[in-house]
Amino acid sequence: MTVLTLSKALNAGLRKALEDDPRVLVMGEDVGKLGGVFRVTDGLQKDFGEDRVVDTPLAESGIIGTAIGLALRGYRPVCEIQFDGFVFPAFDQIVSQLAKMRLRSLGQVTMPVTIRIPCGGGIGAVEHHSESPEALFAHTAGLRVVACANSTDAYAMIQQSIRCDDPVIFFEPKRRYWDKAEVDPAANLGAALPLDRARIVLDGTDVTLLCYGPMVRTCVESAVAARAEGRSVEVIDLRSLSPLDMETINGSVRRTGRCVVAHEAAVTGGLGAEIAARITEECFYQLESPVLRVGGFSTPYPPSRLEDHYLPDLDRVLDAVDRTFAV
Amino acid sequence: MTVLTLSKALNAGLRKALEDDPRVLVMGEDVGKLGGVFRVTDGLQKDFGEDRVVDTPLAESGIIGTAIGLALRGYRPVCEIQFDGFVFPAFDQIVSQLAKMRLRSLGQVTMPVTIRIPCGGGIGAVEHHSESPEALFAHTAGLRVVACANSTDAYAMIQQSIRCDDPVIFFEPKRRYWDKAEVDPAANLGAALPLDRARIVLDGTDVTLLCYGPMVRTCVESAVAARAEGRSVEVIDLRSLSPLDMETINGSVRRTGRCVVAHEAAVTGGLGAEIAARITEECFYQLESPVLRVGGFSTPYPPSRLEDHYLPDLDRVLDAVDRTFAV
Amino acid sequence: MTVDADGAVTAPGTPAGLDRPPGPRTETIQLLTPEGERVEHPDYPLELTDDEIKDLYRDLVLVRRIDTEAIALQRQGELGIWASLLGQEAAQVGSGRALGPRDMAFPTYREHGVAWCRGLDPTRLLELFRGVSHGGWDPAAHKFHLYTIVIGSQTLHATGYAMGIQRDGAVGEDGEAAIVYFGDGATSQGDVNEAFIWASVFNAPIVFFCQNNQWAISEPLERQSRIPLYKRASGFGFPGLRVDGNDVLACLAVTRKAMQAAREGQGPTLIEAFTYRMGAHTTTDDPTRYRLASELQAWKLKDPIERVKAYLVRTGAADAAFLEGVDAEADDLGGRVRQACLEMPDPQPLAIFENVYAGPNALLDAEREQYAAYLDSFTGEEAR
Amino acid sequence: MTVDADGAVTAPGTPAGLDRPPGPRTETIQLLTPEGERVEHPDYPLELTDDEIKDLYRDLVLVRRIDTEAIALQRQGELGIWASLLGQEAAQVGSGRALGPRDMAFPTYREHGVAWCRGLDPTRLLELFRGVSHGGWDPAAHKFHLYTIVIGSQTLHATGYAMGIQRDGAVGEDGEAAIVYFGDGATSQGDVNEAFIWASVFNAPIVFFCQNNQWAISEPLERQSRIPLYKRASGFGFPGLRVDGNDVLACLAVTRKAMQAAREGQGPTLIEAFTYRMGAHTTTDDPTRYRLASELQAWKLKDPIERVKAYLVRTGAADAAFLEGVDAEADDLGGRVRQACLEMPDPQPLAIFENVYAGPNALLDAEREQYAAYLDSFTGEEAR
Ligand SMILES: Cc1ncc(C[n+]2csc(CCOP(=O)(O)OP(=O)(O)O)c2C)c(N)n1
Ligand SMILES: Cc1ncc(C[n+]2csc(CCOP(=O)(O)OP(=O)(O)O)c2C)c(N)n1
Ligand SMILES: [Mg+2]
Ligand SMILES: [Mg+2]
Repeated sequence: MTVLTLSKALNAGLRKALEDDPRVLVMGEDVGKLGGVFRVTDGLQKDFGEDRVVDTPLAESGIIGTAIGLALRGYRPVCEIQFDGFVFPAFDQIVSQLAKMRLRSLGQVTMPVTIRIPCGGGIGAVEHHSESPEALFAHTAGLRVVACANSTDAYAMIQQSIRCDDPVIFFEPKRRYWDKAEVDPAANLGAALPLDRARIVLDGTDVTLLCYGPMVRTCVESAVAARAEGRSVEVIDLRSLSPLDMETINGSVRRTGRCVVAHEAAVTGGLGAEIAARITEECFYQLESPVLRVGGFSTPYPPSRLEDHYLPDLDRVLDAVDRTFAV
Repeated sequence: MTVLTLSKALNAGLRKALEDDPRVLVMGEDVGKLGGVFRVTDGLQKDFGEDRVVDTPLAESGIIGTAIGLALRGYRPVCEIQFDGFVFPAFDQIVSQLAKMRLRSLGQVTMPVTIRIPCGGGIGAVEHHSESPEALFAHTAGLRVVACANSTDAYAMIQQSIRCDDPVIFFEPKRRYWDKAEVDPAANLGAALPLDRARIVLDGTDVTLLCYGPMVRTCVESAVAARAEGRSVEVIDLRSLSPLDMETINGSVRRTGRCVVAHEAAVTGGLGAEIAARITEECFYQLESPVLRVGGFSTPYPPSRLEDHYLPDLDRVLDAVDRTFAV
Repeated sequence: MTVDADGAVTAPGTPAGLDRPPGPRTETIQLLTPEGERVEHPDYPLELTDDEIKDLYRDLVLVRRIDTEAIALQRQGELGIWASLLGQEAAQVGSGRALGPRDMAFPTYREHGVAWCRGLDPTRLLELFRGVSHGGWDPAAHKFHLYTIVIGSQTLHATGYAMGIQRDGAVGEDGEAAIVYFGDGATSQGDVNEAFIWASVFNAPIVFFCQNNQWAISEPLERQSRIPLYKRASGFGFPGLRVDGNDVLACLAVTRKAMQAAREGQGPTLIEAFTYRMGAHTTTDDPTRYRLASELQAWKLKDPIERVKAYLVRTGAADAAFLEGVDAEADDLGGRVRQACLEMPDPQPLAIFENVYAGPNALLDAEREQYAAYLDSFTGEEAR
Repeated sequence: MTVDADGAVTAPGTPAGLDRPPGPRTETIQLLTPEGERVEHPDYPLELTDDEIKDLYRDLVLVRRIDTEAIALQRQGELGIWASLLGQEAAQVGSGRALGPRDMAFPTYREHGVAWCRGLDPTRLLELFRGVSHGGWDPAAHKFHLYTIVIGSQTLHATGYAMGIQRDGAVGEDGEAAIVYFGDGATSQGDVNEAFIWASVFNAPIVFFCQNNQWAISEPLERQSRIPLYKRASGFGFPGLRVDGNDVLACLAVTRKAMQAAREGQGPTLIEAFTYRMGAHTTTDDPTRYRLASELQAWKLKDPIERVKAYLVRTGAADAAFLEGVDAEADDLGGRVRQACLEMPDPQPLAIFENVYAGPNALLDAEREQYAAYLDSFTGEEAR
């Protein structure tokens, strides 16, 4: 057991994957000597060489497109998109090629490509550096979409994603890169929670609070605050955004009868919509009140001096939780 | 009054817009001599010249990127994306540039760009020619998203979109291009239903059926069939997908207490999720049963010999309607 | 011999601009004239036996026959659409026959001739156009990737594959290489230019084979470039050349040399095969709306098959029996393609849910179950 | 005079390949040597009065001072980030001063020097870096577009704008043109190459001004191209040239000529300004991780300001009073920038909902109301 920041945990997970399988490659802008702008790939090129940790031209479509080709040749590329807002030049390669190649080949082609995307706001950055595009990928069949929220999961999930034979969009919570938690490098990956399962991070009985990525910490803090007010909030870290672990989600909501979904992305058309709609379809008669959503406004991500208003914080989450009781 | 196919109605609307305002341009692949693969721009280049009806290089990012530049110079470009599946190379320019330019300039820059996208399946086409990507755009703040379902609306809505000072993603229901309806070229555009309003196309009292684009005809047919079985279905053509006309939607659902949303796109993460979540939030206590969604499966659009299974048809819509009563 | 390009599309000369001397005239590599005369090119010596040339002729005829049959099948409603290669047989057979068994080819949607050279059963091509699958063959089996419809995307896949060849240490004397096919229109896509950049920066073992058939649906070449396309490569720092795309010998020789250079580690080459799309863009297209019949007539005189036939007949390498034999074989093949098409079963409805993911997916599995139950609710057996 | 490029990055020579003669050595246009000697170039005669050169010197110094102040402000937590132009002043001022009032410039995020030449108040630049707005100035007011952060996107906007100039009939003797700025890294983006295609196909009045500062964050030029970047243009059929980007006179002269050509209808030109990013990529970057101090030292000898100063002093065009005067003016400007930054008000929370749409939007309006009520539920006044 060792305590690592989320960024270092990812680094350790990538290192392990590179060691375990010579077919694993890391590629992206500035992933080599610089170690990535968040240092997630720090030191990897030095140890695994320029052929396995590939500094690429500045072209995201190129990164994903060539990763597809490398996968066709039997490699398992792990692509870094430098910031969430820069995944869009690669959107076509992701949704029309990467996601569809298996079906196009009737299962004869496997696309074990992992796309790491540092995502979300809260770091005082300029435009395009604080986006949360997960809903776009969760609406795209053929992709798996996951989000890690802490070092422990980050270490296991990045390795699971790389081992997964499906393309995985791997969201990393930018503003939690420096949060620390325990990581057990000796643990058997097979013993880890499967990649497609959600985790109940805080038990509760009154209301279910669903979240993922950077919002997990916020939601846990909200739940702790709510507890002080006598309200028992169950917090679930979804981890897998596509597919959703409806078993865990529904199980909780059926017990509590109330639910709030929180994410940074705009509420309108966000993942919360899918989650709310699905819960409502599947648990309608157990619901005491409508599933509420709390998240970004229906506006572009604002300049950083306003981001504290845009991002759902402890108070806004609590407000939503309260509203599920305000019948 | 004249009876036109939807394709011809769009052509007439574009012609009118080109006549009314010298700043209107039409641009895209094959829009000139060929008149577009669906003939929507037929004859326009001949009459308005190559400078106003611009055959472009084969590059969608280029089409939208240069349209943005033309808009900065005061033009009102109407871009054609040849098929739904080919909008993705332009995705970055649409979501990171077009949608955000107004905010970036604090309102000093206006982006009156219309992006026409023939969408949806049902025409026996090969891969990438039957996509329904509307949810991706409806999740993007700064864009307006509309879908026309018939000639009458097509004629008015294309002109309204071109006159709109916001960027508009304009979906055209491919498999309905040859459907006919009345168009009144003499009518005052100001008298038309505003671009952001839904329309009740069939009154009903038992259940609300929400749809748009190609599904409107299917849903009307389903409603007619349901009526024969004694069930009164109210059919609403949403027309505006972003923003949603919640006033009209909620008004209907509050009356009927039941609701089904139908679209061709995959249900998972589709626009139906947003609609269902929102209705549930706003009408929870008037709902007799959960809002149900009927649409594509969580798979890529299948080869055409299977598309009749993928696309929600009269029976699948009716099945969903029935299920809202099966309490 | 080096001949001046005399196609319908010519270089518009040096654009007005700063400080640029007028460039040299476009040079097109040719080894067999439209009249069927064998000519030499100093850089592309090609030694072929008569039998080898006869084999190429056979390829050309058979490939055209597949195409003709497919068009007919589409007209009869058996295929949803077909993208004809008419006129481009030499470019495809010439380049396709230049590949070794370990080279990997990445096609567009029109490379039926290359598919043939790779040994893929032509009936497999029909699945996509009939709407039975989105492709469905195993790219590894014949080292022939799936058809790619989104223009230009495959150029990056091929480049990545070539980078994989490098990482496998398979560059060198006995090396492998990739070849990627694309059209003149595709050269305008960002992806294709990014592929040029990646290939040159990494010196990847790849040949970019552009079939300039002078049209991208209704758009003439002038909408994509104001200079000959092969010159694009120079801006990225690797060689580009133009070959007579209707000359199977030249296409073979040029591709062979470029592939060998790639295999040996000399990096990418762009080959522009200057040819002509003699048919419609696809069976749904109507080219009379945008181009003149005279253009087509002019190109008929440069037919890729006729010139080989003329050569074989003039030199006495082939007699009537041989030619008839090939035609008979073509008819057989046409019949086989037709029959396979007619017999092709529709996929089962629940196939929609297959091959989306490698592993189980709870959500999709639930959808499959629901839909199966829904189908059963009708007539049980029949619908499924 | 034409000098060989002697920067850290040189052309790797002709790549191994087919049929390509070795290219000529890279030529860099220079009018003022690093030592401050005025040299002539036959194609770029430049007649400037001493006062005009002094004005350029002043621009360079002031622009650097803005940059220095902004870096300091960032260090003190007043700006979230800053992208320094250190070392690139000559490229920006030289090209910026070549523009006419009706020309339109499209910057990246680093063109503070161009902004200065366009007359935009430098304090407006800080809004973006402080996080107060995403830009916020009116592009039309100074014919200077908003900063664009997504690499390369603006090249298409500029090209479209130039197509608008054509449609306005504003090409010709008294014509207008667009200029677009981008970096060496940007040349790898699909968008930039598509812009090259569109500009050449439509012969648009545009100058592509690439500041090759030899780094894209940590990636050296070799990751983007294996030949000098200016040669890229030849592949698209328009002229490209390399200028000493640290030579303000040469940058002025080549940009003037290219802009004039564009205005007159001669179409696009690519200018590669060969320079060096002397600072970090942005204030959050640590270049010691990826490049040697010696490289920076070598480039310090080519400082864009020092050589003008040397020239002015040697020729006696400027005396100490002048130089001191400029320094004093720079300090004033620095102070003004600092003060404006410190006084810059934070936007109101409800500004989040403004300027998203031109017209009313029922959904957003409802959100605004809800959030206003939510804020009021706390302390009323204070939060809002
Ligand atoms: C990204 C994208 N945009 C548009 C299309 C529609 N489309 C199909 S083929 C074609 C023309 C292609 O021209 P070219 O590259 O010259 O190839 P050719 O068809 O002539 O072989 C177009 C525009 C597409 N398939 N993909
Ligand atoms: C599409 C995109 N990808 C990645 C980034 C992150 N990024 C910002 S600046 C930069 C390097 C740009 O290099 P260059 O074009 O040479 O310009 P310079 O910063 O040197 O002026 C990168 C990778 C971005 N802004 N946009
Ligand atoms: Mg073509
Ligand atoms: Mg740079």
